[in-house]
Amino acid sequence: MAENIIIIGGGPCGLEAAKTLRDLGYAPIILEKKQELGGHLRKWDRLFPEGVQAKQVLKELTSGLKGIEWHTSVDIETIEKSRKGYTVTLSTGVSYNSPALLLTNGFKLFPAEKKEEYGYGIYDKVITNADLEQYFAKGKDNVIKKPKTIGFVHCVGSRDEKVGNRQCSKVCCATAVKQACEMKELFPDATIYSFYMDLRLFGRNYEDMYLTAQKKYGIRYIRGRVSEVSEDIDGSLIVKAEDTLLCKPLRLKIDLLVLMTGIVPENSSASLAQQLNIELGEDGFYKPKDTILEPCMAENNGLFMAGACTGPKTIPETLSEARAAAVQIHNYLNKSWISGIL
Amino acid sequence: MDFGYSLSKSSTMKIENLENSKFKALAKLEPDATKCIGCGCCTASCSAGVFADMSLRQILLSLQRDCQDKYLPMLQNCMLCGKCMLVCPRGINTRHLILSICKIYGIEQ
Amino acid sequence: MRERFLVGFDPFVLPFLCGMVFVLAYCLFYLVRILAQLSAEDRKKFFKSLLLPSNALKNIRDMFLDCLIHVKLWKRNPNLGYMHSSIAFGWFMLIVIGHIETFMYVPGKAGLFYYPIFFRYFMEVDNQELKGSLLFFLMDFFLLIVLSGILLAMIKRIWRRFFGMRRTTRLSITDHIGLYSLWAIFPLRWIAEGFTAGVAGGSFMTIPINMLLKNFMSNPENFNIAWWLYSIALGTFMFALPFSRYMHIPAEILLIPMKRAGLKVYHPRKGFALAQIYTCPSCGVCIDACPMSANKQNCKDTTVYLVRQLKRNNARRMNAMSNKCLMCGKCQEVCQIGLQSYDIRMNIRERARYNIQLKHNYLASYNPDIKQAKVLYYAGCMSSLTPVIGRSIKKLLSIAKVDYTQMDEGGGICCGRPLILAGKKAEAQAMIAKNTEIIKASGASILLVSCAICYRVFKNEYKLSGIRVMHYTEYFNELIKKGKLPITKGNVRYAYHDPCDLGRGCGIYDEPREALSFVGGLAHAEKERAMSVCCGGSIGSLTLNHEDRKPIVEASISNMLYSNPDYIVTACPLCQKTFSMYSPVEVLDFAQALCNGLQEKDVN
Amino acid sequence: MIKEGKVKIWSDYQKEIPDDHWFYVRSCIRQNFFPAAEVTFLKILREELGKDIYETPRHTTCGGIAYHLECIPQETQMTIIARQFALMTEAGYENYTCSCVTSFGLYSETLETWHEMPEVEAKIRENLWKSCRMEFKVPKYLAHTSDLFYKFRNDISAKAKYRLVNKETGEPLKVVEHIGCHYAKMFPSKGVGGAEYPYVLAGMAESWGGNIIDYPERRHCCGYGFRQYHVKANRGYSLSNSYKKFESMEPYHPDMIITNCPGCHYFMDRWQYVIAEQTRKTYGQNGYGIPVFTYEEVAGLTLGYNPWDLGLQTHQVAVEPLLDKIGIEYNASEKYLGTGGKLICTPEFPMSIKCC
Repeated sequence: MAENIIIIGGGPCGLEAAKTLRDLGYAPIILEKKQELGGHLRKWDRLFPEGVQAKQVLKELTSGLKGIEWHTSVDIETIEKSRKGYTVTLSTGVSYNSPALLLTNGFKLFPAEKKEEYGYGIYDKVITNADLEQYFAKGKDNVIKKPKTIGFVHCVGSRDEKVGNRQCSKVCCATAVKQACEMKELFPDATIYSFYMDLRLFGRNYEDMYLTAQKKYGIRYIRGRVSEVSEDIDGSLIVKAEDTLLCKPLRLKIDLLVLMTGIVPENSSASLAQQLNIELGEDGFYKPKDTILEPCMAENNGLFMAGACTGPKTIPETLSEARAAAVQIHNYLNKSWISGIL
Repeated sequence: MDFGYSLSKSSTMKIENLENSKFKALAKLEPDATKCIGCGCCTASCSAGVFADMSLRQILLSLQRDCQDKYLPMLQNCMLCGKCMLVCPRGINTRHLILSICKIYGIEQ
Repeated sequence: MRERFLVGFDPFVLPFLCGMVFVLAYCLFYLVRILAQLSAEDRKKFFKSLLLPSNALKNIRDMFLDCLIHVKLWKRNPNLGYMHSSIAFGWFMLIVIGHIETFMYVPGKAGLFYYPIFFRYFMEVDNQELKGSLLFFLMDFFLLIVLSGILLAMIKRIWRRFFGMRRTTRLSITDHIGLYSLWAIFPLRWIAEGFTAGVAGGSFMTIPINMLLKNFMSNPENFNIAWWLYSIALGTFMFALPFSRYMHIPAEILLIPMKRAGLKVYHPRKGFALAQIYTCPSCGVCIDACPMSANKQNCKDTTVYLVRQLKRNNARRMNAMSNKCLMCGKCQEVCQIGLQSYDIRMNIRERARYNIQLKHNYLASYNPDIKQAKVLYYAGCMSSLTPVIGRSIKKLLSIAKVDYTQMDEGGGICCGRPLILAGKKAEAQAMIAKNTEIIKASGASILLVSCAICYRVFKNEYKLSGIRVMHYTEYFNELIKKGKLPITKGNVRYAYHDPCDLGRGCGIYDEPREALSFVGGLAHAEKERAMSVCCGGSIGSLTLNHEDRKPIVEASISNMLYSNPDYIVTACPLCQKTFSMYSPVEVLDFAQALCNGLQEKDVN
Repeated sequence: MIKEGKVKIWSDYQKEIPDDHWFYVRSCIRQNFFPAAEVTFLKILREELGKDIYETPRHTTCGGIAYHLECIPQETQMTIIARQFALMTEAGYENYTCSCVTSFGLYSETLETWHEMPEVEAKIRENLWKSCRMEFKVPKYLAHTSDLFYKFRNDISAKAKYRLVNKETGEPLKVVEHIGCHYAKMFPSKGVGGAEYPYVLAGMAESWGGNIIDYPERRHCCGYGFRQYHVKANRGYSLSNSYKKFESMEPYHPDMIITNCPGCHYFMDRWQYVIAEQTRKTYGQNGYGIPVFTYEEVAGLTLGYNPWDLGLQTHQVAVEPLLDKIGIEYNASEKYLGTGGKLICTPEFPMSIKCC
């Protein structure tokens, strides 16, 4: 009978790893906290750089799960390490054994309301990137009604020690560029401003996206972080920032402000780390055995991790890591059997 | 009454109902006007910059924010030598951009 | 021969007659207008030149060779040359012989425009004579020549390559009318003369037609529909002529003496320029020649279309087309009529209006401290972005032990050419004055320039009496020939690119080649010297953007790679920088290539 | 505006404020310009709420103005504060409350510094011993006096005779609350409601019947800024900042401004006159200004105290239109009477702004 491998987290990473493990002859078990598989991908409409439908990617990932066991709405009670591997016990009392454990519990979007001065949850017309994706997917929103001026704020909850995240979230710049272009498509008469500190568009074709945003869509990039947002008497927003390239403070009146919330560790990471004795980085993400040579392996034997639980990643990066982790688990088990550990 | 002090003018650029028509006309005349990434190569290599203030980057940005009055006089120093065109990483046609600005905008005396 | 009709008139001549009168009136009006538009000084110059006997002879020779024989086209492509000269010269001869006949037989009718043209309708043969049949033969012979030309013209519409042309001009509506009526004139004439050949006489072309017709009708000579059609075709052509490319036929007669008088273009569509505009035959040679045509969509901005827009006075298009041009001068070089497109475009640019005027107030306070030396080196703005040029030049100068100093170390005043190219001649004068002051104060006897763009302006616009302005290709060639530079010939092959401003602009083709031949072999480019292709980076173009230039640069590079050189060598920092972006082989500056040929011991 | 969002933030920023037994220190500015405010504070706490609050004439300035003007070094300023703490320790109190927001900021800063760098605290103890032969305990609780009124806002409301509503229409008054910068901007967790949406005054205003207006420049400084005002060359800048605030609140037609900081109170009140002189512009209705109050004055008014006992005659901007609006009874002829019922003097009234 095929060996069970427990995967904690049923997002793109967990799903892809499960498929690879199944193809390698294992019987993966996905444990997902949420009611449905797919993770954050469920909340997204289109993916940069080409604007592929997230739905399609999700469909691809969640289909063909034959030979994979998965459980959603799962609450893990304990995880125990034994000589034979790991035992995961759920709150329902059910427990699973596995010679190796793969953590793919992903990330959490920075809660925008923590950046109080931007007034998310207080001012009507402040929304987040995730809200905007929902709008793109559904096509309607209570707040978005023919905005004339739209602002995008990069680095909300990223590169900001005051809210406890010094790190760059890596994917928000590209998302902001993508979303700004999409908004301009929807509202061609709108003027769109993007407030950035540095534009960190690192991937292939991302610079083309940026160029298109400037040239085709006329998105106006303002180098400067938004310092505060307030509501005006007519309900529009007043945004204060400095145009650091002109060395002048500016005050902008806008109809819609989109906060590009960053990527922070998932809540469960800390407790899982404690139970499994994994070291966390200063940023709260798992620390792998070696950031360059062994990014998918924990210090402890038989414990693997992949995807955004070890830091912000794009979807293709996550999927590659998922496959890599699966192969590493396979190699690890083969080696262990040969040496008779298991 | 003279108090010996008075209200000072705000340095804040207020971007509300921005006067955009001129910039739109500029972008139509020279589409490269929207392509600047603010790297400053044009300013750094400027031949006229050796002798006087000249920053195409700042001028272009000020046009986008409609606060060009202070910046436009710099344009008058340009010798149109075209070095900025060669160093621009975005390949902006800076000479035509400068000529187009000179066509569309004016300097208040 | 004697007249068939005593009245000597038939209504069918009216279409022709009206057309003829219209054309003559139109041409006369524009002749007066063009002359009136000239400045008094130019007008005087023109008439003076016209009256000079040596000039008159030259003018007549040029008119014969250019207007009738189309010598330049023969040089370009014999098929194209034959096509043009057969029609032009053949038609001319038909007219001339027609007049001779009229003078010979009915001198009284010689004053009527239509008589020589429709001679074969109005006359009949009374007795055979040798003189007459020779004329009959000549008339039919030239008709045959013309018809062969027309046939070629038709072929040209579908098979351009046969005439060595890749692209030809898209014709306007009036061009089409003129073209089809021109095509129709001679076959109709052939048929019409065939109808009357029985009574009016004819030769090997018309007699067979007449014999053929006699099989169907008894008296074809009384059937004048063919003459009507012939006259209508002529009339249509005449009416279309002033509004079509065929205006070049009369206009060239004016342009030839005007050019000889040495007039200058002072307005894009007045006076001398207007004469040129009318003379443009829309042949489209400039389309293939234009480096911008590497990108198909630029073809519509070439000189031939500029001329069309100038005729229409379409200001928006005129400006756009003139601003787009690279100002490489190639179209002027290949132009059959020598249309001064460079000057016309400069005139358009100079007329552009700007709200912000460039001032350059800082020039007054700039007083560089320049060491006294024999040679004053001016690197130019662009050279600071290609430091290899300056370094190589300084190395060569110090090896040759030249007493030199640099004029613009750490940044100097621009030479002024970029301003001139942008149509800002007055502003450029300030630069020219300042640089002149600096150069004169330096006490140098040679001004050494390493940028072709600067060189052209130093040479043509500066007044530096007593100071030799030398491009570094000239100067180093001289040094080599004097044995001052110890260089050896290597095994590498260089393809030398003629920068537009240096080659076509200043006529320097041989010096750089000669100098390079001392350090290596020369690989020919597909088109070189006066025919060389602009690198595509020219600051002459105001509106071509980076991405628009790419196909132009690539086409120019492929021209340079024609015979697989090891290096492309150029003598202009802008060409070097432009080529380097896309060239698969290394692009060297001229001085760099010379340095490569330096003997080992001197390098150290 | 989503109220729940603010409520959520307010609930995140609540601080522990002890119920009773306070050692009290006054504010330099208020003692001089609005002395009745502090008197009212003590009166309400002691008489209306029955709390134990102790003050000693031996206490001095906290050194804040001199410190922020860079006239004295931090070490000196900390030693002055240490002396105040020593007075508290001597008196046997552990809860320290100060009337001034500048002081509150400085106390917080000092305590935080000592917390992070115990060696500094040791040095200051040594300084204090050498200079005054005194010793101190660090206070257990530090509160600004507005925190106390915030805590007892509902008790005050229960005893109130008037509410902050328009007596004609029954509509709540439109209240601008202005929090001193040093109250929470330096240490958001030390202020009720945090720094972005402070609740300390908003809570009082709501409890007493008013309606807070949230205008764009709500967060902006009143303009005092120590060096901006005290150096005359910068004074125009100080004025400009207040002007910015008034311009921003103007469209909302506020009825009154409540502040919790001596400087803010003073400048928002006085600058209205200067702005009126320079620009002919007034922000209240019918040529009046917008009256500016301290929270004690507002509490006193709602409790039905005589406006002239609250020192409202010392305000630049006339308060009478507001008193009329609420329906508070007052005797206009008593406005400038001294304690003995004798007319002290009637001030000269400006032309640019109506002052009754």
